[in-house]
Amino acid sequence: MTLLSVRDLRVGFGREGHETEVVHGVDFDVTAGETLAIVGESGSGKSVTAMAINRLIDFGGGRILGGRATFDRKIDLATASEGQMQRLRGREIGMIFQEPMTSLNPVLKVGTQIGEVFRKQHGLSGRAVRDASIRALDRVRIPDAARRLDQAPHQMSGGMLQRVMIAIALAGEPRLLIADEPTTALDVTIQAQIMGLLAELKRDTGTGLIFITHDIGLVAGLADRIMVMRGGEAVENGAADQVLDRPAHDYTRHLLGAVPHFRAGQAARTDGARTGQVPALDVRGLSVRFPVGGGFLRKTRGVVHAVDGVSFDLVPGETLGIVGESGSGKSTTARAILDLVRPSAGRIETGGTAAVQMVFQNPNASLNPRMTVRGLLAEPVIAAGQNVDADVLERMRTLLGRVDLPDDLDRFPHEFSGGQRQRLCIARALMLNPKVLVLDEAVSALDVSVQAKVLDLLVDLQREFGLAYLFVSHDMAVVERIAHRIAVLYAGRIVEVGAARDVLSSPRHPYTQKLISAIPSIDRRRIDYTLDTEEVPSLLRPVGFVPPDQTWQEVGPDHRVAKEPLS
Amino acid sequence: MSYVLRRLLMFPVVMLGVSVFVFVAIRLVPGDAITAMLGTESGLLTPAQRESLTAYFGLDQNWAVQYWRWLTGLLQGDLGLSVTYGQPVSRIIIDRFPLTLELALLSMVIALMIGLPAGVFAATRVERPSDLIVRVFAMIGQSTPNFVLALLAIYILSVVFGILPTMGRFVPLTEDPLGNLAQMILPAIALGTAFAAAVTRISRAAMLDILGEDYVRTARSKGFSQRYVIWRHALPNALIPVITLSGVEFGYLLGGAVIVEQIFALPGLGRVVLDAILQRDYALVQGVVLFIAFNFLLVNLLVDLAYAALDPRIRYGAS
Amino acid sequence: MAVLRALLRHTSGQIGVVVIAVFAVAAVLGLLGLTPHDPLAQDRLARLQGPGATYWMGTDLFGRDILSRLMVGIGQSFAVALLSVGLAAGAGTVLGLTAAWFGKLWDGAVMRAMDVLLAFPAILLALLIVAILGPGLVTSVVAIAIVYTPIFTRVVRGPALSLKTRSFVDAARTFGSSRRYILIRHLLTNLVAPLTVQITLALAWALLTEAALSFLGLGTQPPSPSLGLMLSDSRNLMETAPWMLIFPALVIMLSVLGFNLLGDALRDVFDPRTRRALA
Amino acid sequence: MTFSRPLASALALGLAAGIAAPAAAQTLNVAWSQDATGLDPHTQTAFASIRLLELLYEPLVRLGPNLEIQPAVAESWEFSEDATTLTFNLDPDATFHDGSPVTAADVKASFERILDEATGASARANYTSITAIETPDDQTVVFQLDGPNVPILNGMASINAAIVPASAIEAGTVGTEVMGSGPFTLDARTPNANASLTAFDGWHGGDIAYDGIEVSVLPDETAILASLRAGQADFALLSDPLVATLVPREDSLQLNTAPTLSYHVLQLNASRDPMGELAVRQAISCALDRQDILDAALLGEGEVTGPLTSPAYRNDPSTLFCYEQDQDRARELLAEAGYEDGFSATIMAANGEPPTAAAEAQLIQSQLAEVGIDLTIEMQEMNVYIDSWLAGDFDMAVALNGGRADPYTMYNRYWTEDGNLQGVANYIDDTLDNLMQEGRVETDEAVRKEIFAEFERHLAEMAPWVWLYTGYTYTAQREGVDGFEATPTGSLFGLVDVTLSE
Repeated sequence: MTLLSVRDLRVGFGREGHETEVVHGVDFDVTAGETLAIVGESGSGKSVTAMAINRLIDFGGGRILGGRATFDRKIDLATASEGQMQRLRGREIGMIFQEPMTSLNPVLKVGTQIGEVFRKQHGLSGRAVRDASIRALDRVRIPDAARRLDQAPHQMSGGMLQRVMIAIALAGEPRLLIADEPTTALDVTIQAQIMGLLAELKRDTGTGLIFITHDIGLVAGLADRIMVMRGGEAVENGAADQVLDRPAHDYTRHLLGAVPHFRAGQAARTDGARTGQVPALDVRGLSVRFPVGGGFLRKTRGVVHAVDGVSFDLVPGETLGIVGESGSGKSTTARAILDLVRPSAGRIETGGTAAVQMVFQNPNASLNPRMTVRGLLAEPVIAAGQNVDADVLERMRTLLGRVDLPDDLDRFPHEFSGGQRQRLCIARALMLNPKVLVLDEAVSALDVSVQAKVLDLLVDLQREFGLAYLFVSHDMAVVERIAHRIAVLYAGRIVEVGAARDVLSSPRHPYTQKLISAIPSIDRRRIDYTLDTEEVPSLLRPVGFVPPDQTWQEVGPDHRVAKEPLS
Repeated sequence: MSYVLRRLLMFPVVMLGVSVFVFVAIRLVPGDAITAMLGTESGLLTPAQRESLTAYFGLDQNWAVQYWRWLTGLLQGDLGLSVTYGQPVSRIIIDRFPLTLELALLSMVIALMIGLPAGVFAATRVERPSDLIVRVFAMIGQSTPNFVLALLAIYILSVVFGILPTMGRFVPLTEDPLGNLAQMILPAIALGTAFAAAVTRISRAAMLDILGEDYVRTARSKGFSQRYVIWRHALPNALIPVITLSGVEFGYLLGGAVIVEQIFALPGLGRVVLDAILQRDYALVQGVVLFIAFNFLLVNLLVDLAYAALDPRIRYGAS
Repeated sequence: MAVLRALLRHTSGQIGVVVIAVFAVAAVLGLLGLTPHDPLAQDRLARLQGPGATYWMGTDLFGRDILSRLMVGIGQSFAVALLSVGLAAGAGTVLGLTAAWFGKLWDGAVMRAMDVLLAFPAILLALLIVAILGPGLVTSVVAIAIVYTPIFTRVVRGPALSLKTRSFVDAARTFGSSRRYILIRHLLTNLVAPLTVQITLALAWALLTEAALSFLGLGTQPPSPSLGLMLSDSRNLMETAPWMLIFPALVIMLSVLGFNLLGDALRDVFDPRTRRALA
Repeated sequence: MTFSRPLASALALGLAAGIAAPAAAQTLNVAWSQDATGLDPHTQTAFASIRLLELLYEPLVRLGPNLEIQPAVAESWEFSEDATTLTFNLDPDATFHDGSPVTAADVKASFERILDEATGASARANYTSITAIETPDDQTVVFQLDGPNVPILNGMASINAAIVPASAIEAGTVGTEVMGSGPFTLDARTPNANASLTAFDGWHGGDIAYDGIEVSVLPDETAILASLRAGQADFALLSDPLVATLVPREDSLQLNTAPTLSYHVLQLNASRDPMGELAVRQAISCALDRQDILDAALLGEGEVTGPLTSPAYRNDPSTLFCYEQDQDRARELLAEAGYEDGFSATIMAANGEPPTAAAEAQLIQSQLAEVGIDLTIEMQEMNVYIDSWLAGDFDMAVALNGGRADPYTMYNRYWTEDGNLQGVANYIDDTLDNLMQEGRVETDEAVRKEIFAEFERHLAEMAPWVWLYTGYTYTAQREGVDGFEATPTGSLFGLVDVTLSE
């Protein structure tokens, strides 16, 4: 029986009477126990549609302009009063949000924020509330639930917080659950755990689920129906297999084709071959350690071994992908090479100071908002002591052209899109003809379709200028498209390294295998996720701890695996 | 509680800084206690008389000796003798501080009781008439000098109503609560108005930010009413900036008390300093200024404790 | 420029700009001497005269025109406010910036020194400074500047600390940009927004303090008119000549109100979230 | 006592309902703006201190309402023929607050304390002519003088010559504990805030019609006026004419004005040119319109007088040099001295001391500008002003100097060869010195009056200073308070005869 049927939904923002319409007439249905995935890039109106259903947009300055949203064939959510909506929210319609770290009240204990739902929806009180809360946390597989109740949100990891959010959403036993990009902010292994949890809960409780995401690969394993949205309209809506295998709309085809999807090695690059040149970058035994708890009058409590004896080299024209989850030390490694972080041990050989340049993750933060393009591009030249003369300006114009940006030196960063700004950063990095470019999560902040364009640009630049790339990322699909060789980083150490095709198609280290298996892909449908709750190990070691030496096992011409078990 | 421990350690360092600063500052002021006390008649003193008076006032030793003796005395709780009052400074502080403290606290209570609800109310009715009215009043409150307010209050009350709070004598709360309130309510309003305006604006701005936060949206998604969301989720977070403001503002209250006590003729500590500087009563100025600074730092420490109590991120530090 | 256009769309911004403009014109006219009457000329026949045809805002104890004296008074009070806040902003920015950038020892020293100054209630600190340097215009400027420097230091240090961690500063480090270049081109240019807001609010506060100091007889000296002095002169004449109190009080309140409104509007204009609503 | 009048309406501010005055203790509530700066009668000079101490201590003799010498601790007194010995017979009933009798030994110990330089007694200069003090018996004291000295009797009438118990002098508690023989005892005091006095029933001067005095120190004179109106204060002292003239507006309040001895003066510094030129000083004297300054600065509350201000010696000022404004003569005199296009100088004044100082400075500035003298005003904080004043470091200074009943004790410090404030006067000539010495020794009142009249004419003519006017001392009282008689010295001793009919 249809739980929710939405007909010609129109939503707009702005002052009474002259709103700007953002969702232009969307129709879809959700039946009990079924999962509807709404897929679209940012600005497609997917989140607004979701928030219109439980009328939370009313608090965000938006309004439903037209259409109907009949819930349980009884009540039209579009025209219900706030009082009616308050009775529905939490009891009938639950919701999970994207950023678990900010979705819980920082000053209230986790137990309070769960308990208040039981108190309101089920009228429980005293001991009963605490017991119900503990049961709710157990159900979402949070270990040691009782102790967790008294903790504050900031003491828990992103993955665990998202589990709490799910527990809260399900506490009211809603018949419809809306999940707005619940795993986007999480690491891929944690993401897999959350997807598994959602799948299991859906089976047990039979709730209807609306799953909103920008990653079409992700929904393949979970969705029964998929609706693709673009520019506030539903361009395609059908059964999951039908939409994935026989997409009717070319935008869906674009999402499936152009956007990088993990192909377990088939899409790896084949143009690079190590011909024994002199390495452009040679890193030997790099370690970075941070003392914790030190300072005035108190001895250090311990030392975080962020990076523990990492070695690799990089020949011109070659891209080494460094892959790992948050806390693996990949960013610290990149920053240590640029001396943004002081290494504790190890040698870094580069061909001269200006040889290595860096491109950062967030294009907005890496460009000074108050500087014009001319100022931005001129900075490296000024820093190197040269003055900005005619041929420097000429070089600026050629580089802008090369990265496909308008030749206007007087614009400010906020006048460019995200993708354009990242290309501007690349142009800036190339001002001093570096040999090596360190790219720290350079495309993860961009929209999926923009990511593809930037990656292709990078490959062209690499071929033209013979640049060596150190490409750091958590997104295996992106790394597969650009890396010649891949090094997998876990708890500050390289556990497997080698040619991209070999590492991805036949991973030999247990962690690499687990990592690759957790990556969503279009090919795998309705998988039953194996549930585990393993957390990233803490890198805090006692003072004076010396990590054991690594021993390697050669498993292929250019493919090595570390023997030590996961510490 | 590493955060609070660090704050506690800073306490003596700053107090030492304040003691040196006030010791030097008051001695840089031209003229000395003798001319202050005897006025033009001090011209009639014979050299021998002037010498004995200088010794009496302890003005003959060099600064280092004076400072060292004062500091060592300080550590044993002896703030020295006030020449103009003929009493130990500590006794003067004990007599006069309750009034200033009550004035400051009463102003703070008034400010918070008016400011906080007004701010929250305005934040929930953004751009609607009531929001505008609250903002205009807050703006006017913050732009009116407290001494103009005090002057007008006295003028209106004494001329139009013919009644006035007791002047010149402090009616302690313990003795006569009604009389005390009647005496303190007006000066507290004069002093507290600017503070109330500041609280209104800070709490309104804080509430506006918080209502846009994710966790408020989560609370709404649980089906809670706007009132519950505000009281249970938004307000505890809004208190944090308000409490921080109260810490800093308390310093201004102690300062503002100087003028309000002067106009309402209240024998508080604020006025003592004003007279003491005019009289060049070194021990008294040093003792009272140090005491006021001590209170200011103490209040700020309490603010930090409240801060830690309210915000677990501070209490447990980064996990 | 963009900020000005956005400011003029902001309601309190409009009022603030108009009020300040009116007072600024009056101040300039006053300082240039273009006042309806000579502010110092004593008209023996018109002593303590209420507002009337010749003297629109009445006369004071010596028969001097209150309107003219107010115009000069605003000029002086604005001058004191601008100078003192300028000094405080300059010192505060240098201290705050260097404290944020070098951190550890220097940061600790600067912040503790600021704590010492902040531990003094503002009026007391001003009293001591004025007692040392003797009353007068320059002293008021110095007193207010010293009192306000700690506040500017904190207003600059906070954002500077967070800017230091932004990627464009990391990027600048990777190019090898000099420390001075980074401090000025990256940190300082992005501190303009919070600084401007604090400067306008400080101007409002400086006007109040200058009036308070003159009220206690420590500010600018007779016969040059200052708002605070005119206010304290009117204290004992409240009943016989109420206009001597009302007009200066109104001018102080309105000018302070103007700056507060301006400060509020600037805060909204500079805050990216609200700017989109205005743009 | 919070409010003495019950409130008619419930006030928006929620002020408490009035509580009727407790009928038991009949207390006189007094308010003034400046509090005593110390309690040692021998060293205190501030007017506010003397006013309070006059109620607690007693000198040998005191000045009556029109400044005639009246008995106090001493019942009677007499000079020897050659006026070199002065004998006092003490009143046998005179006792200190602890009941112990006032004996000749106490008088001797008190004067020895005053003469001892270590005490730092500021009025010591008036008694240096005492060579020996004899105490033939408990009731008589004989002072041997180094020469005829009529004014010393006047000197004895000052609280700076108060009689304190010899025991207190040994114990060194004179400055901290009040043990006097005056009409009131001091029960409690919070400096610069309040004080409570109780009538001393054992006072030899007679009984007091009420039980005690509650003093409130209200620094802001508008607050004093407000407390009078609100019935919080029954009796008040005012110094600012701008406030005092508002008292009569309230029918339940009565204002008493009495001319004071202290004189408003524009001090010129004759040691600096151009003030060194007699013609320039005279020009300044002629350029000023004294009555106009009085009308503007003090709302006319005072009288234009010459240098002598005590009623017994005062003369008609119009007979003195240039007491009518004569701008042409002033310009002639300036031209005569070679300053036809004037000159510029600075004029200093103390902030708020007296309250009208700033106004007077601005009026003088504008009047002298009319004859081409360009003055810049330097307002200074009181202590800084006093330092510069004592050092004579000024071109011109606006001042309010204290007056004395006897012209000699009033001016010997300035206008005698060895006066200790010669550095402030910056002018001396033989005529002035001779007249002062003659006045000192002359015992015949009429002849003394003529000597000092001549002294006054000469001073006005030489114009080292330009005397302006004397103001009034103001006291205000509510209906039901009567019997108070003000004196030119501003003393509050008149409170002794006050009766409360409430």
